[in-house]
Amino acid sequence: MQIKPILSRLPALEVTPFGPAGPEGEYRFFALRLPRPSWKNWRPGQFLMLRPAAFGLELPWARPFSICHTTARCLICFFQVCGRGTRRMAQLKHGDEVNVWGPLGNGFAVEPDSQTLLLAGGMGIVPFVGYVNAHPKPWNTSMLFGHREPLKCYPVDNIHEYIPLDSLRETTPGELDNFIFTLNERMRDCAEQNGLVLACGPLPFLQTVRNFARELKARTQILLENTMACGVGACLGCMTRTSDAWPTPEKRGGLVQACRQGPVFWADQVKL
Amino acid sequence: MQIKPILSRLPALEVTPFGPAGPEGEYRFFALRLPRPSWKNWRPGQFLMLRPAAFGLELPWARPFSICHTTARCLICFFQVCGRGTRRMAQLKHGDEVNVWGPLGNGFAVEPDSQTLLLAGGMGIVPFVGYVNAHPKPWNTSMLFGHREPLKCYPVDNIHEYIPLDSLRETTPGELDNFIFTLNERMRDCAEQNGLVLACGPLPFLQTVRNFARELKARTQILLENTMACGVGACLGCMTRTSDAWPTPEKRGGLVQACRQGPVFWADQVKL
Amino acid sequence: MDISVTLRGQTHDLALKNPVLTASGTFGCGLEFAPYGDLKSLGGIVVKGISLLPREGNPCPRVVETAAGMLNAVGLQNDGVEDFCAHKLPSLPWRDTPIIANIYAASTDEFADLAARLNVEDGVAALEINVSCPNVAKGGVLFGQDPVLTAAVTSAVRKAAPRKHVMVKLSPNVTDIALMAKSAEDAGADSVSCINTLLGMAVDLRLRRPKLANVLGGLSGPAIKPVALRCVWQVARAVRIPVVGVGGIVNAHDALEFILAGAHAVQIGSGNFMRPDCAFTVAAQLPAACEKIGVKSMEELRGTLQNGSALQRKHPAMA
Amino acid sequence: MDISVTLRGQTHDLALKNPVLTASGTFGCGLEFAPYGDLKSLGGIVVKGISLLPREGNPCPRVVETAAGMLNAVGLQNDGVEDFCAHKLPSLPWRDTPIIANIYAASTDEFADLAARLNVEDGVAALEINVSCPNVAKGGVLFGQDPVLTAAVTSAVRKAAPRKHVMVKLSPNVTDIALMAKSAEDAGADSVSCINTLLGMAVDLRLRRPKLANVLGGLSGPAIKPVALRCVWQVARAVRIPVVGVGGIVNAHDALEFILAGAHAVQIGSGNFMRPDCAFTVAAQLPAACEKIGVKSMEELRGTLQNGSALQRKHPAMA
Ligand SMILES: Cc1cc2nc3c(=O)[nH]c(=O)nc-3n(C[C@H](O)[C@H](O)[C@H](O)COP(=O)(O)OP(=O)(O)OC[C@H]3O[C@@H](n4cnc5c(N)ncnc54)[C@H](O)[C@@H]3O)c2cc1C
Ligand SMILES: Cc1cc2nc3c(=O)[nH]c(=O)nc-3n(C[C@H](O)[C@H](O)[C@H](O)COP(=O)(O)OP(=O)(O)OC[C@H]3O[C@@H](n4cnc5c(N)ncnc54)[C@H](O)[C@@H]3O)c2cc1C
Ligand SMILES: Cc1cc2nc3c(=O)[nH]c(=O)nc-3n(C[C@H](O)[C@H](O)[C@H](O)COP(=O)(O)O)c2cc1C
Ligand SMILES: Cc1cc2nc3c(=O)[nH]c(=O)nc-3n(C[C@H](O)[C@H](O)[C@H](O)COP(=O)(O)O)c2cc1C
Ligand code: FES
Ligand code: FES
Repeated sequence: MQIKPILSRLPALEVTPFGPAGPEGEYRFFALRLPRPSWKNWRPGQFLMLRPAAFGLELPWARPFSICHTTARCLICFFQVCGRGTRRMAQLKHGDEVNVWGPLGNGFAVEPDSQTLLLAGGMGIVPFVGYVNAHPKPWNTSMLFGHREPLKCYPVDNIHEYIPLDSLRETTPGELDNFIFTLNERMRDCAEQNGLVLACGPLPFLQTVRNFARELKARTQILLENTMACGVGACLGCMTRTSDAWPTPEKRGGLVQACRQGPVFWADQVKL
Repeated sequence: MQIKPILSRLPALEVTPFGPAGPEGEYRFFALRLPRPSWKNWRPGQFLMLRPAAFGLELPWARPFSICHTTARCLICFFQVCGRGTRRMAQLKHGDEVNVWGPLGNGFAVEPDSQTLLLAGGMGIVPFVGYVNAHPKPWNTSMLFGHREPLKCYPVDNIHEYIPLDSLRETTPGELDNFIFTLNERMRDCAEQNGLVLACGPLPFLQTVRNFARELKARTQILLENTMACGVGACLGCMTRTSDAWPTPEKRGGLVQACRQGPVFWADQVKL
Repeated sequence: MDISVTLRGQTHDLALKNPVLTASGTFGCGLEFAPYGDLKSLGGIVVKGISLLPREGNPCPRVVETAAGMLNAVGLQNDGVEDFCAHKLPSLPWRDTPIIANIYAASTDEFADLAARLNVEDGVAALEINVSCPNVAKGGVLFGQDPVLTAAVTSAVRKAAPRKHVMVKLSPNVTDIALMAKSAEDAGADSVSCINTLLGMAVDLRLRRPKLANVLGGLSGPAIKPVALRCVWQVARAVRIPVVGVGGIVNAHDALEFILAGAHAVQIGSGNFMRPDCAFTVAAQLPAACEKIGVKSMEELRGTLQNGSALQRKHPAMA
Repeated sequence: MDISVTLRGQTHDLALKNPVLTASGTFGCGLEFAPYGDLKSLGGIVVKGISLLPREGNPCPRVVETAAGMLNAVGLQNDGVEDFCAHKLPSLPWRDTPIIANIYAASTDEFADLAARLNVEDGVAALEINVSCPNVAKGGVLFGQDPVLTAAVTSAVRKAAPRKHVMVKLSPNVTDIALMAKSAEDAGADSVSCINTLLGMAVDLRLRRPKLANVLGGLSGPAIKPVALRCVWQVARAVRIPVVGVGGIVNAHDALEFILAGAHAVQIGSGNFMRPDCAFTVAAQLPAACEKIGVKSMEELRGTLQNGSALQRKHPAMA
């Protein structure tokens, strides 16, 4: 049941900074609100490619972003400024043209009756906003969120509404150890009930999750944010190596596209 | 008496469209207001190089613009959208960074007691805004202005205040003939009183002026808007060929820089 | 307006309903872009590079964005010619749109085997020889950097694929691209396409590492358009066979610039990443773009670039 | 922080207070930029190309902007070596900042005459040989596209200018730039600079004319940075003499990338057009940029690029 992606040319509605401004008055976290494209539906974990016309010829690539949230009339992305493209996105003004194609990729598993543990590191929280909203039985889900910046930098309100959210801020190495300890405990609990673990965040975080998943035999999916030039399967830039557990034999140990076979993978089926 | 140019990084104050919007709601003529750089003084006909930070790496060149007008606190440029750079300039918002260096080049002659005829074609009116304002005896000057768009597309108010302005709009070939006829008459009157003729506008317009100047022996200066990559004398992209009347013998029939020896030249000293 | 063109080859013509093709390696096997436009509206589809046996390609990272361009070092990843013929070709609209197989191999013999295999496929209209891949047999020199090797590969493919139009894709990383084009022509090529990517590199200052695992990669995108235009102009003056222009084309205006410089057709590469409907849009907007410059067919424009010596900038009389 | 470097040549060293030079043809004779920074703060000034006799250069238009770059076909306009020595050199701060004369000629003999003339000027610290200019004697081939001619010119200049550091500026328009660099080294060059511009072209679709009167021109600017970095990396691995990196450098970060790839110093070219204080700013910001990446001298960074094979992208643990 593939969802057919659509390319839309949308006027930006609003870019809203989140959290406190930095020492030079600059914000780093933003919600971008766009008119909702004519998508029928989408699955949390899916992403879109986003390219403001302001990229001109200088930045030829669109940028991949998890779909954060949609309403009847709006599509919301949430992003952190981390380079040239996101810096320009932060400067979008009402009406500025943005090219968007999606929904792309495969999305997280939804098992309404399984206990579902959501593990987010930093910006990895974004796809879970939509996940929690779409989950038919949100009371079966819970979240552990590790982050470095103040909590109000992240789009947590929408999650808070539905499910319990444990957040741990990491500012010292000790706090990181503490987070990892909690992570392990929560994954253990979940695994014991044959629950589902879903994780999104930076690579080292996902590696830790993958290791615990292996150790604890926790059924775990991870969302990989590989570099992507096209998002549609053409550039072969977003490859991830599979493990021996990959379902189709001919691709075992081979390379698969994060933009098509992912970005969500079963943790045991890929190498990180 | 060389005026030393200064490089400034300025926040845009305002971009104001002039005249009516086109069929698709787009404006083509704009005044750009910037804080006044720490220039001591400048001469009308001088220009500046202007490069918004928004040009990024895609448009490496700054763009040359005549200095239109300055107040104690502001610098005003006036431009027409005609390509990629001016299109981006039209989108400048309050606070956007603009790099500006100037004043550059040499400026028009000022002879307070000579009858001075200002000939402007289209955007060629821009340097005359400052000229009229700075002239110690504006009653000795008058202007003939040929243009294609409605008069309110151009910065004429400031000129109107000081001096008589004859404007002729060209929309049919007949009107162009009429304009050229008037041009000739006005130049003849001026020449007869050994007046000074100053012209700025598109190349064919300047060629006409140059031909009449030769015919009528009118003392005439023209402002050449050659393509410029640097504005400071380094790229050798803005060259103009001199005639045998060029003052220094070794450069007669040779190439001179419009950005340094110009942009204002005596009409008889250059080839067009 | 009729914007069809025919690439009149020495052995086989290739008729295109419009001059807009996709560039190999940037359009997948074509189907990836079906959601964004009608594949049948394209002049042709050059599929991603195919080798005799499956190849994994280079390790990641393989792509990096640069100023107005990108580097890639995908390294010929593909599932091999059998997979292509069995699984990809049948799904493509080859009855309506010419499918051009971009091929590479490590030796002349392997090129011949690959060409012979594709020669029997009705769905393949033409072969585009990628001579920019490392010639393993000759110690790292590229086929496309040596006129003798270029000729050898071309004639091997020409012989092995008698039913197909043979296009040779030239590398810009040479002292004299016209020489390579002539060698391909003399060896029987029906057409040449140019250019492949410029050899480049990017580094990560913080990690003190190349940004590509392969260290070197190929530069493409708008940044290289001036180089590609120059190559097309040089090659079109040097050979009689048709030239297909590639490099930095992202809109109909760019495409027409290449045709003006002497190209019979164009390929859209990195532009497909800017917007996945890029190639479709270029094809769709070409008639209007022609009208705007008062041109009624591709022939009327092709190669009509005037000499520069008489150049004098024209300005509008008054604005 | 001490960011001085010495280009240790085979015959003459060239000591620079910092590794930031200006590129020939983009910085006039230097004085044009005096209003925008202190010329003495630069590592060195490479002045615009000088020939034995005055040359008018090519007709206009000579420059055109392209995506993240520009084309130029100025064509060696200059007032000749005598004018340079009499009127320009004396005004330059040559006691404080090395002045490097970029030279070109149409034959080996003429190169030797020019070098001999400059050899006696105390104000000139080094000669940069531009081997990318058309070799009129040899029918349009460029000196820099032939290793034998490159060597001939280099040794002629080397002999004629025994008092000067001799730098050879390499063209990227060749199949194998390392070969040219080795040839220059073997012929006695003290250093090489790379790269000169890439051969390119732009057309005006409406007027159906080349945008440059000369039709072809040289591509420079950020667009070519990946090609320049690649050339520097290839050349630095091929020769023992110092390499000066040129091509698309517009800030201190870019400059350090070139040093990481193996350059001893860099030149700022088209960047001077983006902002006339570009070269000054790069020089001024270099110490802070070094600090940011934890580097205490140029030697500590130079050529320390790790191999790509072990590449694995590092991500921050949590953001
Ligand atoms: C499927 C997917 C979903 C994503 N969802 C989100 C999201 O919801 N919110 C969000 O803020 N970000 C998300 N990202 C990451 C986002 O795409 C990158 O932050 C963005 O592309 C960086 O663009 P830039 O131009 O600012 O950085 P660039 O200037 O391109 O690069 C700046 C730095 O970031 C690194 N970088 C570039 N691309 C990536 C990448 N894809 N992942 C990690 N590092 C990268 C570069 O190596 C460089 O060091 C997602 C990525 C993927 C693949
Ligand atoms: C000394 C001087 C003073 C000027 N003063 C003004 C002014 O006060 N107001 C104003 O609106 N314009 C002025 N101009 C012209 C202005 O610089 C150009 O309109 C501008 O550079 C075009 O930039 P662009 O990026 O929009 O166009 P581009 O995308 O660079 O080019 C678009 C088209 O315009 C042509 N073009 C590019 N540069 C010039 C040029 N310098 N002159 C004519 N055509 C050009 C190109 O060939 C192309 O056809 C002046 C030019 C000079 C040299
Ligand atoms: C990601 C990528 C993969 C490519 N793979 C191939 C290939 O397999 N075979 C080939 O001949 N060219 C390949 N190319 C080169 C393109 O077909 C084209 O020649 C080049 O990108 C220049 O065109 P552009 O500037 O429009 O991208 C590839 C280019 C890119 C960007
Ligand atoms: C307008 C212009 C004129 C140039 N003239 C010369 C020259 O006379 N001699 C020379 O060796 N290089 C010349 N160059 C090449 C530059 O020195 C430099 O090698 C090239 O521009 C690449 O660097 P960049 O990308 O920083 O501009 C010129 C470049 C430009 C843009
Ligand atoms: S992003 Fe291009 S193939 Fe996945
Ligand atoms: S604009 Fe560069 S020399 Fe005049």
